[in-house]
Amino acid sequence: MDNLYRDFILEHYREPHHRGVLDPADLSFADSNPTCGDELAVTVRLEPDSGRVAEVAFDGRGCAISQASASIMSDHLAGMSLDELRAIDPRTVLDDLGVPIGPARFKCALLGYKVLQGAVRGAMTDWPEEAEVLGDASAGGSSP
Amino acid sequence: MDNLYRDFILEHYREPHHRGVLDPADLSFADSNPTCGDELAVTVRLEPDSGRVAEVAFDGRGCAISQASASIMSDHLAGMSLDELRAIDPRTVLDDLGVPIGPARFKCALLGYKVLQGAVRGAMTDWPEEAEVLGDASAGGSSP
Amino acid sequence: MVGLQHRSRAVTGAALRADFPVFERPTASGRRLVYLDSAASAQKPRAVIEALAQTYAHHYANVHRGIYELSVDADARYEGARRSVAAFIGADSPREIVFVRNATEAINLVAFSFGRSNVGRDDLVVTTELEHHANLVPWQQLCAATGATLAHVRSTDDGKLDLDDLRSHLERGPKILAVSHVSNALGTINPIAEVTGLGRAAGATVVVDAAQSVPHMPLNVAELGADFVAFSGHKMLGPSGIGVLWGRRALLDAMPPFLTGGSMIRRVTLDGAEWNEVPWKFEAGTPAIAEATGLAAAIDYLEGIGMDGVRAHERELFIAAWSRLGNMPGVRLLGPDDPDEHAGVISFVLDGIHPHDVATILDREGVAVRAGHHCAQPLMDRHGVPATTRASFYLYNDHDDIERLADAIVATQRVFGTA
Amino acid sequence: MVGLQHRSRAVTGAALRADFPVFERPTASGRRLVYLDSAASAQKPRAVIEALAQTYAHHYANVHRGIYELSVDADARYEGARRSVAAFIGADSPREIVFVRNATEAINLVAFSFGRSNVGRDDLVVTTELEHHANLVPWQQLCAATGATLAHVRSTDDGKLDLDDLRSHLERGPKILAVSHVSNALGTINPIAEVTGLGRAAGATVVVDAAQSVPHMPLNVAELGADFVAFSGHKMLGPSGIGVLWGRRALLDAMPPFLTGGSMIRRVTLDGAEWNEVPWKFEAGTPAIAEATGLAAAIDYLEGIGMDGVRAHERELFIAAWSRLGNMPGVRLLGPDDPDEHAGVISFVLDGIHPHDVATILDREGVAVRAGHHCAQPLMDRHGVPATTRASFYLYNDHDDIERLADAIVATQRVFGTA
Ligand SMILES: Cc1ncc(COP(=O)(O)O)c(C=O)c1O
Ligand SMILES: Cc1ncc(COP(=O)(O)O)c(C=O)c1O
Repeated sequence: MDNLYRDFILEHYREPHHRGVLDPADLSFADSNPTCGDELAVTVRLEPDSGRVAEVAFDGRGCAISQASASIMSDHLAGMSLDELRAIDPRTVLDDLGVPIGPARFKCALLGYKVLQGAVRGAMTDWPEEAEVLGDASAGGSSP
Repeated sequence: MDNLYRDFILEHYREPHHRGVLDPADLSFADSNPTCGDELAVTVRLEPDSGRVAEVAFDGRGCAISQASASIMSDHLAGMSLDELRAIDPRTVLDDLGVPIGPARFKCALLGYKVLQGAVRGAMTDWPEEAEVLGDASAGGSSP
Repeated sequence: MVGLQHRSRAVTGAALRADFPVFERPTASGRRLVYLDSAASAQKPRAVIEALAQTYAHHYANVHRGIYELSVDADARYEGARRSVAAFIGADSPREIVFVRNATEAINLVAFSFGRSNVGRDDLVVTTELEHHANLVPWQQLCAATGATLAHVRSTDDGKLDLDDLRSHLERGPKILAVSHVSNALGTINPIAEVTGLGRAAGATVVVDAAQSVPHMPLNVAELGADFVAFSGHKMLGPSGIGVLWGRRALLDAMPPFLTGGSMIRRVTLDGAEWNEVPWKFEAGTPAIAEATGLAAAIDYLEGIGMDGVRAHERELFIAAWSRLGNMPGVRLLGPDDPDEHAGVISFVLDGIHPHDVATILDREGVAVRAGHHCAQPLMDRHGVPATTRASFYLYNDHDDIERLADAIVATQRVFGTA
Repeated sequence: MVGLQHRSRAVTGAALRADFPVFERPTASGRRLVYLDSAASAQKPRAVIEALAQTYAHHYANVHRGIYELSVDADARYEGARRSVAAFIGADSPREIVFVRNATEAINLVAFSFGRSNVGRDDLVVTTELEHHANLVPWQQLCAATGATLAHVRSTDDGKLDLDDLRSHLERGPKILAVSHVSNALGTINPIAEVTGLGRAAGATVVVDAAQSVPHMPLNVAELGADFVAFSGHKMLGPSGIGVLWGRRALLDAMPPFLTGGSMIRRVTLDGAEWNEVPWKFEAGTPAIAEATGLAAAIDYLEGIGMDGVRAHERELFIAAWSRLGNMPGVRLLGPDDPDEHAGVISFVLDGIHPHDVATILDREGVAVRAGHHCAQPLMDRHGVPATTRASFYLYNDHDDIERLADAIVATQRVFGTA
């Protein structure tokens, strides 16, 4: 039907990249989508010398959008510094996802991003502001 | 103008009957109209033998309606037993007042009645139910 | 059309949709809206919208304190709404009706006012695994604040309250039993009179969350046997912003106030205050005046149909949907299958497809359902799912809607290649 | 007509009355309604009534949890209303706007959530003699619950805050200073920026009751210097059932929740819960969805006129009414006489006539005013009156209304034989 459930989204959903749990890991964090309770965890291993990302893995359950988004993002992370991770723009994550995301699926599409930010900062972060990321017109609340 | 502020109402207002404080008294009570803060106190002296009302006095400040109502009621109380006081029907008080009382002035018109009931029972009583006393059609809340 | 053939009452389903302007709204699918999310909030009939507009246009003033005609008029309508609610649920007196924002506030009011003054550290509070967060988190907070113990009655695999487990909890003599009449997440109808009977016999004060029952079936507080009952106007065709706490008069009289401020006082000095009579003691500040009159209009509308009729219609839709969906491959249904124990709320899971994705694709087909944990995460945990998709019915739904839902489920399965 | 000659802006007074359907309502007097009770609650323009009806008719669903278009639409409108409010009062972010029922609930929220977690038995809470019960009783309750001490800043004979007394209270280092911007009972405009500056300099958390200022004058929280600001939608042309708490983000973030239930949680298990982000942490259950959109429409309407214009209009009416009534025999006016320190609210007493009787006779003349203690009993006590009669203005009033008021006062005095 569909501009949201394109083939590549469904492929990432069925066979997500960088899936699993790294043990040992240098950074790890887990968070959930308050709307549906979906939980996602991330583990990150860093290069000992440069402190850049050596390997990343996502683990958890979720919808096609959240799984595909984490999977696609995971392909871009290797080699990034912590500062670079921190500076990732959620708009880029949505762009990379490559399908139109509205307020209804905003949190699904950014769950992977949020968990990664939690890992980098070592603490729970707020959801990005919908109004900023999506533009005012389409923005609704970002609450469950 | 006026079917509410008839001459006899204004006369009772200016020169209320049974005004003052009995000291000593057998019964006494004070209460207020929550809407305007008007306060009214009653003192009652009983016949030692029969236990019937010997004398009653009202004291306090208030609007023409509350003052006239207490004044008019006070003329009927001498000789009544406590059971008879307790059984006074608030509808009778409004009838005796002789002017049309709606929900807006309901509490004004029954402040004297309520204070008297408090004295007889020795405790704060609830306001009579507007819906019952005035009839459902005109009844609003009886809250301040 | 399936819907038209099977409908048992001419007054429900398609015929009623004309009363609800939302069904004029075009959907992205180009087809008429199939609204299956009434358990979250109901759509509004024109009569309710009109009543609200009328109140604001010609009968509006603050209540409780005015002497001029407009305020007497507003007050009479506001207090008249209280009498409507009292009559609708069979309360002894309008004094037992406290207007609040919603069922959530009603339960919080009981937890704060009754709870904090009656529950101590050695006490037990009992809820169930079936509760909406609104009937769970306030009790967690009460227990955290007082040191009391919170316990939960188990539910069975088909989503029913485990009455044996309830009995064994009651043997411990809880102070409060907080239980829902109908589960919003699974649709389970609890045997509420039996539950309240057991609870009160055990000496508990029984709080019933009736958010999902008052809108959908006859409920009479005189027969229910509860001490407190909470529900929301917005789920019963009424406005948002208005809800109801019913409580036994003697309990309400004895309780301290909760929110404080104007209207709820008898007398205030700089250092202290005396409280007004119930129910006004619990209504601090300017209430949802016009919304109360809108709720009264919703009650009029529901009474025009009859709550027996509403319940019968939803029971019929449940039976039809349960068998239609139950026969579809890849569809797992939750909750009891006896139509006497299941309201017009069907929670389901599609194999291999997340409920959020289901809801998105259903929406593209013009079918509005809810996906998520339905504010019942512990219940989701209990059933081993993060979330479900939920279709819930009201008087404007019909058999045609069930077909549209079934077709949209097939469409979803096609997108995901599971059909 | 006096009204037409004196009006300084074509957009206020009589010209605007056409926007408010209530003025079509006949009065028992046979004359057009003179509504002088906006301080209790404001009348509603057609634009607000229409916005509400539109929301209910075509954009209504529960918010925050839906995936289908109707719920996304409802959510966008509800959260859009939050942005409107934020912009209207100059908040840094919509996250600082919590929707509540009314100013009373807003203040209670602060007293319960911030108060009970920050105030202890050795602490001091300071309010003033000018407060509405809504900004007094919650602090009495907080102090009763925590053992803290409550103190009251004195007011002067002409109804102003005694700033020297404020300073001496602040020297004692209160935890909280709760003060109103404008007194609803006397109309006094407090020098609020100065007061908040003194309060914060003394280390107090400053709570401003802006129920009577936000509707009537420009207010910018960024400049105000307060920590919390409370106001009600119904006093600013908006619906009943919706009010606002503004708070500094860092304070809101650090506070525990108040009401608990759905929507305000991040994750719930049977035994505990984690909270959602602000502002949703403070909005348990289904909020006043449509009423928020009605409030946004009221803000649009007010912005169309301009809050400077509203204030200028009311200032002009105040000056005219103050001198007109002040020159009448047997009329005693309360509050400051400087128009920069007095909002469009005039409290007065007629010699020998009780305010209730005044209001009744005024009503027969088609003039709607309030009589009573105006939920400010301590202030009445302070001024040695049980009650006053109060006339309050808004944008739909004009000089003609003042004449009607003056004439009706004379009529009252005639009935009582005092004129
Ligand atoms: C100064 C002031 N504060 C608080 C309130 C309480 O407002 P609400 O009844 O809308 O909660 C009022 C309303 O009369 C007021 O005038
Ligand atoms: C069973 C149940 N209880 C309580 C609530 C809370 O209702 P509200 O959000 O109107 O407070 C709901 C609403 O979803 C419910 O279904």
